[in-house]
Amino acid sequence: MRLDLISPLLILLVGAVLTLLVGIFLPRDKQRWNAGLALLVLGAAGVAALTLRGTHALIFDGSFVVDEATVWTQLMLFATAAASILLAIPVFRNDAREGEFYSLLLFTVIGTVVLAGAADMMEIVLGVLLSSIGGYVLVAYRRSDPLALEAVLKYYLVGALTNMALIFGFALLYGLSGSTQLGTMGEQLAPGSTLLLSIAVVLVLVGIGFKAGFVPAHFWMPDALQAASTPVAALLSVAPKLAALLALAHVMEALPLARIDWPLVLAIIAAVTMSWGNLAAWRQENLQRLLAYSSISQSGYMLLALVALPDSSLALPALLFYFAAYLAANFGAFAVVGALGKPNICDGAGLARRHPLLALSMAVSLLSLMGLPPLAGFVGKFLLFTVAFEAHYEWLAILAALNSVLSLYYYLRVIAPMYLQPPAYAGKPEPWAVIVAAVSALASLLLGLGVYLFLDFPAT
Amino acid sequence: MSAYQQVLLFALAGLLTALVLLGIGRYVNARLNTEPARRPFESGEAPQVHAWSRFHVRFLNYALIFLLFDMEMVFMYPWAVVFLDEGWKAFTEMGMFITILVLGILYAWRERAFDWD
Amino acid sequence: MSPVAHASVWWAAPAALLLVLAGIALLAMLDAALRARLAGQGWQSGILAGPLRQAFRSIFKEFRPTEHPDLALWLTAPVLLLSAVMAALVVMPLSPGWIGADLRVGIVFFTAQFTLVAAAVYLAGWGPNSKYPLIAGYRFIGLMLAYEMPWAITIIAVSLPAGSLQVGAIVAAQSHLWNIVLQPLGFLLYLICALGIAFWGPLNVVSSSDLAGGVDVELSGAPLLVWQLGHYGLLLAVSAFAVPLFLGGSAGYWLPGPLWTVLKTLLIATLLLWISHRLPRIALEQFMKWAWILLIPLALLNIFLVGGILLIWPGLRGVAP
Amino acid sequence: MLSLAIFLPLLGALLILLIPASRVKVIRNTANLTTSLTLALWLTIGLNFRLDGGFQFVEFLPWIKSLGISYHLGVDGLSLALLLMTALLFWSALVFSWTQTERAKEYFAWFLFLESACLGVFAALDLFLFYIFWDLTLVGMYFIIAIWGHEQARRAATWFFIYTLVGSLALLLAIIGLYLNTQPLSMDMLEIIRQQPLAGGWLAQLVFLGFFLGFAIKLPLVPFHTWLPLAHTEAPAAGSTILAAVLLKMGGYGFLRILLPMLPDTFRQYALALVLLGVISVIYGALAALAQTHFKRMVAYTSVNHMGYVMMGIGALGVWQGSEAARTLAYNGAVLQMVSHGLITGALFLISGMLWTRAHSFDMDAFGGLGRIVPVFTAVTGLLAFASLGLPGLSGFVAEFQIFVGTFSVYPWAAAVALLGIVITAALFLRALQRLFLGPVNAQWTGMADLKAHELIALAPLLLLVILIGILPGWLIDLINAAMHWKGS
Amino acid sequence: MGIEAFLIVAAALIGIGLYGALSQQSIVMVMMGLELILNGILLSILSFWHFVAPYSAKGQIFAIIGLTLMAVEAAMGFAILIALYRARMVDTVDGAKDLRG
Repeated sequence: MRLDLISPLLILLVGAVLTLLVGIFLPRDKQRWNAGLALLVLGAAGVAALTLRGTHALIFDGSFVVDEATVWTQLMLFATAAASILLAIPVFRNDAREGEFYSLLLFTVIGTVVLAGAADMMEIVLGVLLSSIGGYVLVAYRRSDPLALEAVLKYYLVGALTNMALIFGFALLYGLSGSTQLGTMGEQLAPGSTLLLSIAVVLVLVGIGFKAGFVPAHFWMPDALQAASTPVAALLSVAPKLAALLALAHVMEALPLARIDWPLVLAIIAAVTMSWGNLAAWRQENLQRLLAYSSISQSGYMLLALVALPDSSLALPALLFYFAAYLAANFGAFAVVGALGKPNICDGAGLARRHPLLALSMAVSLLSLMGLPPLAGFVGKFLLFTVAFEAHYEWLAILAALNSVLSLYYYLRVIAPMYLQPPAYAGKPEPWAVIVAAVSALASLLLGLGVYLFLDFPAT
Repeated sequence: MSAYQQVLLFALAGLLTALVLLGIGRYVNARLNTEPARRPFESGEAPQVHAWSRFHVRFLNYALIFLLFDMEMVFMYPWAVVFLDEGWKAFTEMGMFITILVLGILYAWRERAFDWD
Repeated sequence: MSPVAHASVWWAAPAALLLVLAGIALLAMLDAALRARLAGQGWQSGILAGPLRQAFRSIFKEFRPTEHPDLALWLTAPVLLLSAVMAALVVMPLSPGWIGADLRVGIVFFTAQFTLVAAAVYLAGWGPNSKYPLIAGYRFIGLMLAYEMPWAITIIAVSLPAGSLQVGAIVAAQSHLWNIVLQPLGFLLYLICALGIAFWGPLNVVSSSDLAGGVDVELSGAPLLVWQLGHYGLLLAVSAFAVPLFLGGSAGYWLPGPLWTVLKTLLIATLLLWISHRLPRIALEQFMKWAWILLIPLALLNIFLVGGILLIWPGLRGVAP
Repeated sequence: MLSLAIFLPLLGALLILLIPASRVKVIRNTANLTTSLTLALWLTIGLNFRLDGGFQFVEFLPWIKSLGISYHLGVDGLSLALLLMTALLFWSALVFSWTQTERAKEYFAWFLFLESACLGVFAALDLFLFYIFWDLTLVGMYFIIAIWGHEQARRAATWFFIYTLVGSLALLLAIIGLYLNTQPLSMDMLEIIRQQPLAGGWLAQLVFLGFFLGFAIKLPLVPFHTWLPLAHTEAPAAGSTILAAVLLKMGGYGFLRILLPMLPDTFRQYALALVLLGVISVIYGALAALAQTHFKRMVAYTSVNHMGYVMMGIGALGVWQGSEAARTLAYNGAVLQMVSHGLITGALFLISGMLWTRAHSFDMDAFGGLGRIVPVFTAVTGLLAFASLGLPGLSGFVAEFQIFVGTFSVYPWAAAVALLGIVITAALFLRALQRLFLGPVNAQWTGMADLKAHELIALAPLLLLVILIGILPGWLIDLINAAMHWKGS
Repeated sequence: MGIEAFLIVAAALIGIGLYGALSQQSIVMVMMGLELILNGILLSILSFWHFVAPYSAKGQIFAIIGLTLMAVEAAMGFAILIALYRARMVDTVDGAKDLRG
């Protein structure tokens, strides 16, 4: 048993428990130290993950993968968590449960890390569960907020039902193959019974779709992200998505193409998801809700890489790069939203005059989400389109391009008032939020320009 | 006869005894169905609301914590079987597991989850 | 894995039933005697016969249902209780080989039956559509939640030296050292929790007087009789099971094994009854709170103590290291 | 050298961002200095350009090696002509904006940003790089229209952005489709032209369609032109100038630089259709312009008309029939028309801006007799109108003449029909001049001021070039001819 | 008894549970439906283990993990229910409908 291969996970676990302990015993006015502690833990886990670069191993009885893709995803998950902690510091300052927030956040991240590295059905179920449980609590962290409670109820009900679908789908796959380990499962799949296999795959897709936020299990996302506090919404729109998509890649890769044309299934889901998200975002006024729908459509784009997985060696690097691009852009946007204090679109009016940096960050982030060069989102989309072409899913790439146009409309609805209208916002933004916004926007820019750094690593 | 059939027989023995006793009671007595006797205890205070619709949210608190700790037992049974074979490794693993759970109790205690509010 | 041993004769169950009914009767008399003794009454012949007379009388009393009861579920309660007790005792050995079925998951099966007990009590509370029984039912769920865990953890600790969940194996593992010596703390916890699980004495929140009798209040006639049989049966079950778990099963000098088991069972039962009558009733919430923050940690401590001892002195293991 | 010349405006923009917004003068001077320096830099490049040298001032830097993407810049005659025009037009536009005070800091910063993007489009020799610059122009233009435009600016800007983004993304998909068929993978334009990766097949058709859509929307060709009148009308004068003079040229440049040499066979299949669309644009643009009373919208529609000629010329070239000389004529004409249109229409939009600053109206019926009040203004407008309608001796004539001759040898009917466009254009310009400057004096405008110094300075080089090219086009044609790549090496 | 018998029971449990989860208003009842579904799934997993792959303990572990999932999820549901009830005095699904769009 090589514990060093899961050292990031162990560090996180110990750190999360430690954070909880400190949260229990620290006096109220000193609880914000916990944020620092959590950041430290994430940093340590990140360093541990960095040392794992270049390894390729299947550990714990074939249930956990450590390779370039999972290590990179882990690093991104840590970055996500760190950014949302920074955003959370002002939000939860003097909250009655300030200290435990960070612990809970770390537990959620553990869930996503488990999910991202899962190579066994049980591991996936555990990862989904662990990250969901944390997510539920985080969404309704302010228990007195009825909106948050309602959102978490919907989140929970959808989550519980889709978790059932996931575990049922896995149960069927287990019954068909006699193995829960994904690789073995694919090899041992019983001949015949394509119908049963299809049902199983669809159920698994529904289950993982809940985490990744693609149709048909996306319903919770707008509600939960609207009602949650901004840092939580930012976290939930990124971390589970990345982990779930990587897990989905692991599952799908294990399924033999000869038995089921899963790229086509994914392509259809991708098409529906991106269009649905984009169209629904058109009429939103609440910024977090708008970003939630945008996040749904982004899942659709990311699925392009999964569709191309069997045909393109670039697919996985493309997916990972898009992860990074999405992470930077989404956090940029959410940080601005946080700085404005959970606003509607109209609250951002004239922001360019009051806080040019914030407005610029928002513009850069949203345009990166849209895929405008030279930002990271563009390179990401370029790679996605390329792999879709390579897999001969031209129609999907064209649809994705059209969707980008659709998305431009509502992104402009956010950006335009910031630059065109007289100032409406008179508050003073939290410095942490401004820093996160600026750093994210800068990352969007630099990632796009420095793309070659990322594409260096060998395709796994 | 398999072991579980024997289990079934035992349960049936209990069941039949109870049913026979109930049956005798039913046979020797006419069921009393007159109005005053049907009143619940503390007659005079006829229930306004059906007792079943009561919502006892306080108990859910305990149910919640129980559910979580009950799972710990589920993992402990197999652990107990292999404990002697695995030795200190099993000891440490369960130690970590339990430590985290005990911290959970600690947390719940601090949150006053066990106080009857 | 060893094959599952079991009595392959059809009359095992009826025989066990008779034994259990006899035990219940004995306990009821013991209970009445102790109550009379502690109340300062002298020995009278009527005391011992009292319970029997009462039982006999109960059967000829009419059953008095309440308004709009959930009759089916209500009457299920006593039936379920009694059969759960019987089912639990299937894994109880009188002596090696004298066992209903020595399941490989014996102790799991035993503890699992107490979930049915919880269900039965709750049904008894739910059925009559009356306030006090319902509250009593809820209370018991709360109590059960608090006490089942330390209880089960204690029982798991008992299985550690044997490395098996099979009752027969656990008994065999005590051939040179009884568990009561190895884990006295566990024994103590077992007894405390057993009182809670079987709702006796200070932990009887089910038919307690502060709820005007709790679930018993609306029961009458034959159902009440069956219910009380079940209640004594519970006490018998938890007492009896302490024997293979802690007291080396049927091990003993001079006397035949089954007799030893019976004697040890009666000893434990008497102890429990005596405690029941001696200790005052305390508020339920106090019990629950202390169960959570004291009994569970103690139970965990116990299991680690036992585990540590077994690892440090392999000689204490019941099986060859 | 090229990088510096491209990114100098961007540096200027960053510099401006550091200056406090209240120091309008400093900002304005910085901006103008930047465009002047840029122009000077490009002139230097132009003077050092050797007419026989193919691509020059090449800069090559591997960027994403595994994907065959590089940072590759270079100029030939085609791009140099457009680059020089771009640098000049930006210089003029900013000189014209001398009096800009409303949100001046952002204004100048966005313009300089836009200039870098535009220059990059014409100098990029890597499709990836090309696309990046291409899309950046959209952002710059969007903000310029949206912030400093007229009443319906926001709608116009959004419409412009979304419409042209459709074209951009079609372009991107086409690039990917083309690129994936290269072996080894390469985004390098010259490499792709050498490889000719898509010689036929349905994918070639699809890729052609993508490129065509991207360029046709930009150009704009008639069914895809609907974004243009609104955007031009609502944009601020300097913005319209850049939009008409520079951004439209990107479409024509794309046809010549990418579509023609990279997919010559497919291009030939569709050449007739392109010529037809060109002719339709010519006629439609002219007729639509004729119907306008709004001065700016009229000029906008003449752009459609003029770019129709360009398309006609390129189509005639791509059909690959007729003599070498005729093809050269068509090619020269098309490029010359792009440059000439940039100068003339750019200047006309500046004029419209001057009209707006004076009268806050574009309605030609509201004016009259201005000739007597503002003689210099009248003279300049008149000259530009004549240049636009193709009067001999001015640049428009030289360009259109060559296109006609080049097209005539391939599709005589097309040239004949397109001549009709010239007639209508002449009519509409004469009518516009008459409405604005002749007739009874409208008392409302008696106090109108004539051209100011900075306005004259902004216009002067454009006018001079219009005349110079009209009289002595040879040097420019030589320069244009230095680009041999349309022949599909 | 073959695997079919177990799977039929499992399917029945899942079906009943699904009906319960989708048709009930009370959140507690919905959760009960979910529990029934999971019980059916667990039964099917265990029967798969017994009949398809008895050579490895994975099926058993899978079932235990499923059980844990059930417990944790139920606990979470109770927690949400308590919070919701305290904040709104509502315990039905339809009672919560402020978030729209």
